[in-house]
Amino acid sequence: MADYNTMELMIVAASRELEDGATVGVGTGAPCAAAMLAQKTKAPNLVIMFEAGGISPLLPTMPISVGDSRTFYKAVMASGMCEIMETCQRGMVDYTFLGGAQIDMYGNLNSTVIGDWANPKVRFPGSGGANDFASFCWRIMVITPQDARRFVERVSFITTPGYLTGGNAREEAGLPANTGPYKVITNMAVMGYDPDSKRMRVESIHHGFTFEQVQENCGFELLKAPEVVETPPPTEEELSILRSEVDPHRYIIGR
Amino acid sequence: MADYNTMELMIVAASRELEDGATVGVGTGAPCAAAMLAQKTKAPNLVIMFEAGGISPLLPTMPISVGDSRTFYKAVMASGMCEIMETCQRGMVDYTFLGGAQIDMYGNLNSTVIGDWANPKVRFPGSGGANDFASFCWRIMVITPQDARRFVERVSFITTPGYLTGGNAREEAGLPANTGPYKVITNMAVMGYDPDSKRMRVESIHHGFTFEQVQENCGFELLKAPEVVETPPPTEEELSILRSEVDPHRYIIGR
Amino acid sequence: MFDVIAQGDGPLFMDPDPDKAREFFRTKKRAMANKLMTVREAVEKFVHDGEYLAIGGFGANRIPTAICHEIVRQRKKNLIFAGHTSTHDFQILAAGEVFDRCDIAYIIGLEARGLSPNARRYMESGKVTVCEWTNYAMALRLKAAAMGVSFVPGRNIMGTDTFKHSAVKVVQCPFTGKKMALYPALWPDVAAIHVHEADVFGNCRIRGISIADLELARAAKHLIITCERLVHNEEIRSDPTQTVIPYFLVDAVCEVPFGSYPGNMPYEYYSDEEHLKKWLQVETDPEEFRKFLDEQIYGTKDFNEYLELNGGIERINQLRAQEHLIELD
Amino acid sequence: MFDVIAQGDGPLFMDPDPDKAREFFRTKKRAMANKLMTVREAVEKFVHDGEYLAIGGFGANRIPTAICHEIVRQRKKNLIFAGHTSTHDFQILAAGEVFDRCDIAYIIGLEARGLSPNARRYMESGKVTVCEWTNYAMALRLKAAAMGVSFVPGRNIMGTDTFKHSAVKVVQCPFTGKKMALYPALWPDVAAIHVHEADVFGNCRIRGISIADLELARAAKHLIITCERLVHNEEIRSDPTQTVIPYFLVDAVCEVPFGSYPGNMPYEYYSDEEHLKKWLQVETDPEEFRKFLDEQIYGTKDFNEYLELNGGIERINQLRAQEHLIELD
Repeated sequence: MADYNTMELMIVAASRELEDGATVGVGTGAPCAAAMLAQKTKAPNLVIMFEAGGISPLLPTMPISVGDSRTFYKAVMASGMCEIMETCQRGMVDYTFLGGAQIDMYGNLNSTVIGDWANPKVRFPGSGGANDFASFCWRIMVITPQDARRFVERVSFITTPGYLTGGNAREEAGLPANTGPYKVITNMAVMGYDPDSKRMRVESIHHGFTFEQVQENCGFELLKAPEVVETPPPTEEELSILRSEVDPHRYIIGR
Repeated sequence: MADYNTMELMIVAASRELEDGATVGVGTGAPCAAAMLAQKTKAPNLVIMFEAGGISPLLPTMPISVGDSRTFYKAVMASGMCEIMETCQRGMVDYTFLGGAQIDMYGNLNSTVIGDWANPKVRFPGSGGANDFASFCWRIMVITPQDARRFVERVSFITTPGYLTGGNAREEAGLPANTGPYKVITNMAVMGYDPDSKRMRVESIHHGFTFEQVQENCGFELLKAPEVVETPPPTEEELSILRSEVDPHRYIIGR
Repeated sequence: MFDVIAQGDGPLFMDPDPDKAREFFRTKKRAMANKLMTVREAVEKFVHDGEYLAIGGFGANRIPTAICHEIVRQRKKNLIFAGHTSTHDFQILAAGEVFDRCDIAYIIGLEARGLSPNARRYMESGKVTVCEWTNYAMALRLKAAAMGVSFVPGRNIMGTDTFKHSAVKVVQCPFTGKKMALYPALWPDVAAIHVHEADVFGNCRIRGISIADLELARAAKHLIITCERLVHNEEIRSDPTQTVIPYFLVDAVCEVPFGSYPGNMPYEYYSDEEHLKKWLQVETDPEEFRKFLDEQIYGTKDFNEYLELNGGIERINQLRAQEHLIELD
Repeated sequence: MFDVIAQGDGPLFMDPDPDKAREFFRTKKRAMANKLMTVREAVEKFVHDGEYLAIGGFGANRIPTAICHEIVRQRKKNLIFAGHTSTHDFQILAAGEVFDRCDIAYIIGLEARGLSPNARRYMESGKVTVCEWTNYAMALRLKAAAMGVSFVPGRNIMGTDTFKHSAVKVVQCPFTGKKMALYPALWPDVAAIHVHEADVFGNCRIRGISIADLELARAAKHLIITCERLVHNEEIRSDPTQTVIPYFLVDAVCEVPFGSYPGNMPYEYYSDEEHLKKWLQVETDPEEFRKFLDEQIYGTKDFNEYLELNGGIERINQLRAQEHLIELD
């Protein structure tokens, strides 16, 4: 079996969730690396969009900002934020990849505050485009380390909507129908959501980890998918492309 | 006194209503000629906009269409319809010049049907951008021949809002505050509106005509401004510029 | 529910539900595929009887004339037409009687050129169900659809008969108490737009004014592009700032040089005013007009044949000179 | 009145009444006048204590750095800031503590580079009253203002705490019964945008993505443009398709080459990541940061002096090479 680190594992696992010919709104870092890797492996026609306006660039290097010039290098179009978000709102964007300081069992994300909003213990940046992407794109994916301080019973603040309180709460709140959290990719497992309760459930566990270990590193009770499999490990080819073509300077995978 | 025809008279009278540094949304024909004449006489900084997107062109010849390439020849910007109409809706456009098959005492215009709407005797084009310009621009100007079949008690159909039923009806209907009909320029007179009732009133009468003649060629009772003056006739300079620079092929003034 | 203060009684031909539109767009292909086809194929494939059609450009400026002809030639019927900023395009489609419902902002007329006798007869015949709007109103309906919401507000139309015969609803703004006219989103089933340059995938460039085409391209469920010339994708990618329609909105790309004729194509050729005058003249006699249509549209196999009938490249060259303000002797 | 189903309890800092905005725009000058001035003059003239400020670009990409510095240098105070798509611009303004109210979509962070310790301290100090939004929400608020209406709808934000602490109102669409979030129009008192090229009147060209700047330019009551280079009006008129901001929106034009430094300027120079890292490092020690600010902003007379301090043209040339993917030895 190939040797790889946690970040490489997460990026490879994430890249496999993107099918050819899909559209994805991504941020910088691991999401962008996963999308680039997917393009160079199984999804050559994956269409990458950046919230500031870049559409389908030929990314020469990893962008530092979702608005920097790499995000529209040899792009098919250099547009703007409304263009991107409205393309999402119209239903043309399949996936988005997000992060956050906290996530709960319904996939709600917090990137605003820890503690009381009016008197925050820690202030974070806020939504940025995350709430927008998560409201409009069909499927939300999250890449984050498995950690009980991140996977919490209740996020301090719902910055970005997952399934809210579960069940049909998301659609009842007014968000577009049939959208929502899809996968959470951590260093230990890939999780999805129960179709009825919309609670997070473990679908595959990475080699070397057990369900119990995943549960120990999660602040809420995890469900299990009807069949929990072992995540196929990264292949030599995936790792090689990731290391030599996607992130040769190890900006992301070197962390 | 110079010799001139009816159309020349109307264009010259209309051009004088446009002050330097103002913005005006115009159509083709007489309105465009009036705006061009104003630019070449008293209002060199008059900013002309066309509904399809042309902003402040250096008009090389009279456009045939409000969307043809002349309307953005050496323009400062070639934009689109929303750009123009939203510039108007924001309050940045001072004047618009309109026409119509019928006009009533409150300056309402009909360019939709004669007769019953559901079963029209004559179908006309409809609003086009007229309703939009008339809703958004601060002051509406109309150039039309003085004719009792055009100046009617009630228009068959209010395509484009004037003061509606007069008084505060326009603002009460929801249209932007302090906008409305400003002048009507005919071959016989220049008319404005009573500030309270919002009824049309004669303000100046062209040389050779009397108030009675104007009234005879109008299907409703005209009010008189506190002071009704004689319209200063076109000057030699105005006529010369109109004939040699604005409309050398006599497309408009030759009719 | 919103408290609706007033509403027009015009028919709403299309459902403004954004979730239904989303379900469609969810299935629309995103991959970059070669979409090159003939005008005939594009119309066969994407224009269906009974569906909602919108045409780009401004009546006789940057219009996809070949598509309008082909819709008539293929004798499409019972379409619903977006009659905004339309002049010669409307004249062609009315000649073919291809639509029986129409959202009206501007129809029948050809601006300063006068009214189309035939289009007027058709609209006065009682064969067409109509709803009244304004040019900006229709642009706003497309904008709402392009944004992916069910309506956007505007401050026009209120108080008029245009409003009464529209499908606008007036509400009070909850922030200001002001009245706002709400325009329902319009997702046309199919639209056709003529552009300067496109690649085979459908990435497009337009020079000059865009009219309401950027909104239309995003609102339309299916989009047919005709272009003056194809360019390579590398050319598109060399300056992505110039792209105004991204390929994933587009279903068909047809290379149709002089494709806006007899309309004006900015920076390319001016409108053929003599030919447009001929239409208006011949239309005064319905019998003559049938013959004219047979000759010009039904009897031609494609747009190139129509161009040849009307002077071909020689005529185009004259119109090129006119466009560029060059006096030919 | 609309039936409002739900509403956020965040403060609305600006009046969304379109008629009040119209009264302002009625008096705004439309004539083409030379608006060239220095950054200092522009800030003195158009940025006033207590007013609402918005900055164009995307945080460290195509930002009007010189204007941000000058606002700090002139010790403006009690501003209200539009904290959307902001990163380094926010960091500068927070360093000067020039605002005490803030609409938040994205603040404090510099994307992958990490959080600004000083900006975080300022935002956690209790000195700033805030309202929560999202990046698109702020873009929609500017879009509503640019359109001249009091709100536009969106389908995001609902159901979240971001919504609860916003000033959004949720209503039911009268056409579809669907819930829609309504965003109140935002007319900033003043905005600053950095562009590639402008003429002395303020006609502007931007290469690459426009972010939310086209909406911002139209929404702002006063607009300061900084540009990489001035071009003649004849150049602008030679290709009006390229103009994205027409001159009548603009109040001041300042020629500031390298004006987005240390941010990225597409097609010109890449961001100076070393310099940005220095900010983040020095901010960890408040005392050191005061000295740094004295040196870099308060102690420099203008942006050119700041550029010189940080490597001048030589450094810019390295960043140019980076932008164009040219490997220097």
